[in-house]
Amino acid sequence: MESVGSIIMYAVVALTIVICSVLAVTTRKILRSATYLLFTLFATAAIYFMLDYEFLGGVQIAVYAGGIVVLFVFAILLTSRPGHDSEKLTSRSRRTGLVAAVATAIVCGWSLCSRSALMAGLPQMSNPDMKLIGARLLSSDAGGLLLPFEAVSVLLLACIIGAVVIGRRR
Amino acid sequence: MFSNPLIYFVVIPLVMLGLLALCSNIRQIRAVAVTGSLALTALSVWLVVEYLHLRAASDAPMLFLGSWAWFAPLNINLSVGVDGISVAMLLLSSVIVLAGSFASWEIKEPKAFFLWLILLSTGVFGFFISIDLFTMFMFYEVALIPMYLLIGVWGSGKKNYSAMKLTLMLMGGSAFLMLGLIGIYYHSAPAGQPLTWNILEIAANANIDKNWQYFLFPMTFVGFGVLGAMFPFHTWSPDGHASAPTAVSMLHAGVLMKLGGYGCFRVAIYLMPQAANDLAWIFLILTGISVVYGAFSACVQTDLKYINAYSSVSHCGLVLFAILMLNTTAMTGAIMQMLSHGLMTALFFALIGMIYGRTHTRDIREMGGMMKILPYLAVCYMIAGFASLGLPGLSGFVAEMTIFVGSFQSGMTDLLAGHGALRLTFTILACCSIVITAVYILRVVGKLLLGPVYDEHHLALTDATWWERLSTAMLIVCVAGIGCFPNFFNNLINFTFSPEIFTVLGLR
Amino acid sequence: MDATLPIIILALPLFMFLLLGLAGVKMSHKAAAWLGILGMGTTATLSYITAFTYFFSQNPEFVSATGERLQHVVFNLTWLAFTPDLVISLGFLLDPISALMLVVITTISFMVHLYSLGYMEGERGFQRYYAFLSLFSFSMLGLVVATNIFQMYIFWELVGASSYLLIGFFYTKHSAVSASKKAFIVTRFADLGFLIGILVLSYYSQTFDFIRLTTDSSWVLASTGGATFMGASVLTWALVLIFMGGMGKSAMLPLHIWLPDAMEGPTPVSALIHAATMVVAGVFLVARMFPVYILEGSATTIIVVVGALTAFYAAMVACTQIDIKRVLAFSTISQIAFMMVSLGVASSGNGEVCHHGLGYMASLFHMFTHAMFKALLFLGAGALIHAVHSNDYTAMGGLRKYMPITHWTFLIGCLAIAGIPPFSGFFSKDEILSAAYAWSPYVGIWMTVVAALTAFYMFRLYYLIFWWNNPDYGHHTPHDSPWCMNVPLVFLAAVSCVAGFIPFGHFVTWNRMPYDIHLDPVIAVSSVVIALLAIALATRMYARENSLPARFRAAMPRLWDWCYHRFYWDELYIFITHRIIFNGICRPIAWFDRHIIDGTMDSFATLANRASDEIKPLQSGQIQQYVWIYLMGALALGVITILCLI
Amino acid sequence: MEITALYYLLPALFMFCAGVYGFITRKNMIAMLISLELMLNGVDMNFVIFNRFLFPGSMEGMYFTLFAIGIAAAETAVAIAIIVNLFRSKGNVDVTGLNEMKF
Repeated sequence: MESVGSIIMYAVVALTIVICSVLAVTTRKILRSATYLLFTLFATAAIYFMLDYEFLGGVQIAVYAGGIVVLFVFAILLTSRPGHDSEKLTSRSRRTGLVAAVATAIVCGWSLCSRSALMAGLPQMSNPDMKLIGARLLSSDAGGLLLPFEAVSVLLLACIIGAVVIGRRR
Repeated sequence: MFSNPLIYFVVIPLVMLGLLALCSNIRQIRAVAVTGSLALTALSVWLVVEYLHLRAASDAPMLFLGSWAWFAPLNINLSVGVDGISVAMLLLSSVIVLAGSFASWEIKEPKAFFLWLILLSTGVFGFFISIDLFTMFMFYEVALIPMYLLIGVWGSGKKNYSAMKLTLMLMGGSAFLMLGLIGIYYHSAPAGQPLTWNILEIAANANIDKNWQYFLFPMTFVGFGVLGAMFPFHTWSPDGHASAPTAVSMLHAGVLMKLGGYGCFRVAIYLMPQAANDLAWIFLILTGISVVYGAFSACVQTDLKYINAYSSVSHCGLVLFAILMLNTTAMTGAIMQMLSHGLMTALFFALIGMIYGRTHTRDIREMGGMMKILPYLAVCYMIAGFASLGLPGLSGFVAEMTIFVGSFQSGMTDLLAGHGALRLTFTILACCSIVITAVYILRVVGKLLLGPVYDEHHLALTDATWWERLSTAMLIVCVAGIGCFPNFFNNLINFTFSPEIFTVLGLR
Repeated sequence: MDATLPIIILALPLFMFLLLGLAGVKMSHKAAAWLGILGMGTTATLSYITAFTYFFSQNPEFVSATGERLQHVVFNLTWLAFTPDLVISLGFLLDPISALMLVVITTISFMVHLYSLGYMEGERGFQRYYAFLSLFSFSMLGLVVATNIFQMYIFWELVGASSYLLIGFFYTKHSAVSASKKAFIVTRFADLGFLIGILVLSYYSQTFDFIRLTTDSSWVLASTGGATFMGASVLTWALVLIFMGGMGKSAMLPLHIWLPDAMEGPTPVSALIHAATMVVAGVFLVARMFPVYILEGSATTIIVVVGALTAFYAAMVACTQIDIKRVLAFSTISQIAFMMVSLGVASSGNGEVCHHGLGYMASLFHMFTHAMFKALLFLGAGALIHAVHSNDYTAMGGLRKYMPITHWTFLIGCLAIAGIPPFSGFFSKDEILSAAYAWSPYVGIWMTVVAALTAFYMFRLYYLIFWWNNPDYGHHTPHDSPWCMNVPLVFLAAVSCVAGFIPFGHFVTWNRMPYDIHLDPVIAVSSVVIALLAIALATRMYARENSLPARFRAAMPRLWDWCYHRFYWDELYIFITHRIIFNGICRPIAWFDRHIIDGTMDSFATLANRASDEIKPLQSGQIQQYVWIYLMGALALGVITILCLI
Repeated sequence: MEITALYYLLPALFMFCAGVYGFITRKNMIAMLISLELMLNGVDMNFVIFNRFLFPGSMEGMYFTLFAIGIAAAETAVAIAIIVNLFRSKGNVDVTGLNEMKF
């Protein structure tokens, strides 16, 4: 049995996620959409904190909320004028989208709800220690993640170069 | 590996490919092409001699055996080995490659052309030396694909259409073939023993049960039969040949179509004799139709290459027809017919190419009296024509007579044993083709070579150059060689039909 | 016997062919011709020596103690072994008929070689001509000395090809080209029968070898085990099919149509191939297989019927032709038919020979004499054509004054063929008539009528050329030919005068036992009288210009038309080949191939194209559509997975 | 009341579905990209939640998310570069006009 505080906390966070994500995809002002995305990301970070992954939550806020959303904002400012709305959705495209979303929700929701394993409570876990995370990330032993780490670093490099090349004014 | 002489049939073309890639001018390219094909010819002549020598002392079904693992999990090996048939086929191929090199002396973009041509011949040689089904199939594909480019780039007329059609139809055949080969592989050995692709082992195991044979035999026979221009899968041949450049037509009709007949024998019949015996009637009807149908079609064509392509349908039909007689004599005849048809049709295509290169038309209605204008080429054409219609002293006669005698024996045996008169009827029908062949050959000879000169502009044409003479003379000598001394080839081939498969069949 | 001479006899003409064929272009006309003549002369000499040795040396290899002439195989090399039993050998069989043919072929060939020196002078391709003549001689010699039926078939095809080449020698002429084509294809068609006949026969007998087949032949019949096909025994079928080959080469009805057209070739070639040697190959074939033929009475009866009909038909047609070479061609057909009938009547029809096998001897005797006088007539005709530059008798007339040598030799030829003693034709034809009367009086009378017709049309020809009127030749007066053309004429005329006195029965008989010829006085006298009457009629009608021929023609216009148009055989053949085979079979098949078979294959491609066109819009470039489809697919898969897991 | 895994998963699913809806309906490429981020985020959450609830001892899910965040950042950067470039050449960021590379 959880404490009432954590239940309230959960309800707030979950509601934020639900509402903001819906708003993010339905609002016609693109800048608002980015803002709702920011809220959703923060709420996600909150979930991570609630699940005792503080480091991950931190990364989420720093990279996603801090980095990516800023990128979005810049991009939006570069590609649209203030007050410029997105076009109105046609009912047909709205219907397609809704069908897709609802179908996904039904299939996934049904398959989630039919698993009894997901009805278990939160097991005990000590917070992952920063040192442990770092060591694991840079270890080449069994279970070490040096290779993906390096691969990602190369990928990031490639992305940087790619972004520069693509974005460069010709 | 390199101590086995057979491997050089693949190594030499590969070395040629490497050297060609380094060549920078036409002289070097010619030098490489001619030296390489001469080496191959020399090698195959040596092989014939050595094979006969070794065979006298051995009773193995194949000689020069060798096997090198290639992909162990599926037991794929580069297995090589030859018997009399393969030796004969190698000789044929090398002669035609040599003649083809001379015939394409002045081709445009020679480097690329020869690269593809030599790649194609690599496939051909590899096919004939392989006794591993997978390797065989691989080389088969290697031989087919360059055809698309060779026709599509260097061809004439509606070359794109033809190249596409040819490649697609042959690929369609390959699809059947591959299915059949994989089927054979999975039934190649009794339960508990490792599966194998090796033809000799499969034949020795004789493990493919009857019902599977009924399924796999048509697959492989049709697969190879498409390349052997079996009715109704022959229509790639007229269009393909009509558009192909000279050397490619030569190689294709001369050698590549032989892959079909060879494969039908080596794979379909050799490995699945029971189905071959029981289902032969279906294919006898089809190939019997090919023989007559091709000949009749050739009678009304006006394009030289079409005439020759339909004549190839008829002659190659005879090859498959004879193989299906399941009689030693007829099968020997089939192999002789492959040799004979290979040489003479290569000669035909070479000559047609040379004539076309001068007159820029292949329509016999627009030519006439070539005997007066181009006496050398005309005489060669006449010799090729006579070979085709089966004049004694040239190769066609020998092959056809062997086939007819064998088929007739087979047909009568069938009839007297109460198995119906199908074989006999179709044998007689096939015999009729000698008359129809005479009709269309003489029609061409009469219109193209004889008679008054049709077009005054043609009077200025010059006769064959030295390389053209060399190329055609070489083929004529071979055609006459087979025609005059058939027993040499008869022995070379006939011995190979070891009684094994006939004991399996238990007949004829 | 030593094999050297026989090998040279065969090899020399072949060598000459290769030499003149390959190197001829580099030679002068004269050199090439003399090389050819020299080669043929040598071959002829060697053949004479061989034949002489065979007939007169009394060597035990050639003659048995009882006087039977033996069949001697000089050499026999395996050429192609189909099975251990069925082997094609190339060999040299020396026996009476092959020795006879050696002499005939080389003599005529040598004469023609010599004659052509004058006749073909200055023609384009002179060397080629001699090369082809050598090729023909080689093939013909190979044919007659064949030791097995397949060797015969091989050379049979080769003579066909050389005949094709020689008929089409003037290849720039359309008519020559189509005549050569026709000759080849018609004989090829006949050879198809020959081939199938060989296949049937060899299936049962398991041998191709002539000696085995013809020695005590009854085993051949036994080997078939009494099998029948469509009411006739298989042996009959085999023999009739083999005879079909003979019908083609020997121009028997209905396969005769090529021979008149073959006259498009140079005249010496007609003399050699289409009168003396190749066209009697059919007769030779039946003679060679004679012991087998007498096993089946129905086969020999067919031979008699075909021969008799052909003889009469050709004689009728010969009476109306304008082209002198065509007259001679039909006369040849008719005379060969005589030989065929003669062979047929030598068999009694129940496995025995009739009248001691007289017909066999008579047939070959006639073949010999006919070869000489028909070659003479053709060469004479050649001299005339050479002088007048036309083939038609309408352009000739009164030539006896201008061309005395030609005239006299031609007359001898005519007398010989008409059967007037003491010329050779009398003797041989008389034997044939005797044999025919002995077999059946009806056939005898029929053949006597044909003999009378022969005398009539030959003298009609003779008179129309040498008498009749005397047209204006202008400044181009015809004159006799150069010596090289006259020598053969005189030689052959001399032979025609004396050949009848050869005791032929001592050399060639069906069982190779010597046999004395005696003339049947009744038949001899009656046939001579009839021949003389026919000649008298011809003299009345044609000796000088008058209106009698035209009146005859007007009296029987229908008959004359049919004869003149050769009973419309050619039209029938053209109808069959062009209308039925070419337009009725070949064109539909070609259409079927292009539109149905190829159309089906193309339609697969079209179908694939169509399908891809239909599917293409799925690839719209709208990423949202892709996602939607992808998502639905993924969900469907997910649902299926979940359902399966449950 | 106990907050089980399902309670965490359902908001994540909702976020994902919202992303799907947005991605399919919006024409503005940046809006689509935002929807994409939502979907990605929903999936990330799943990793973490499953990790936390089912395998509390190990950290694979967390690391996966960690990498996914890094890669998402890179991907967004490239995507935005492309979008900006497209905007320069076409003057708008409407996805429906971009079908030159079909077939």
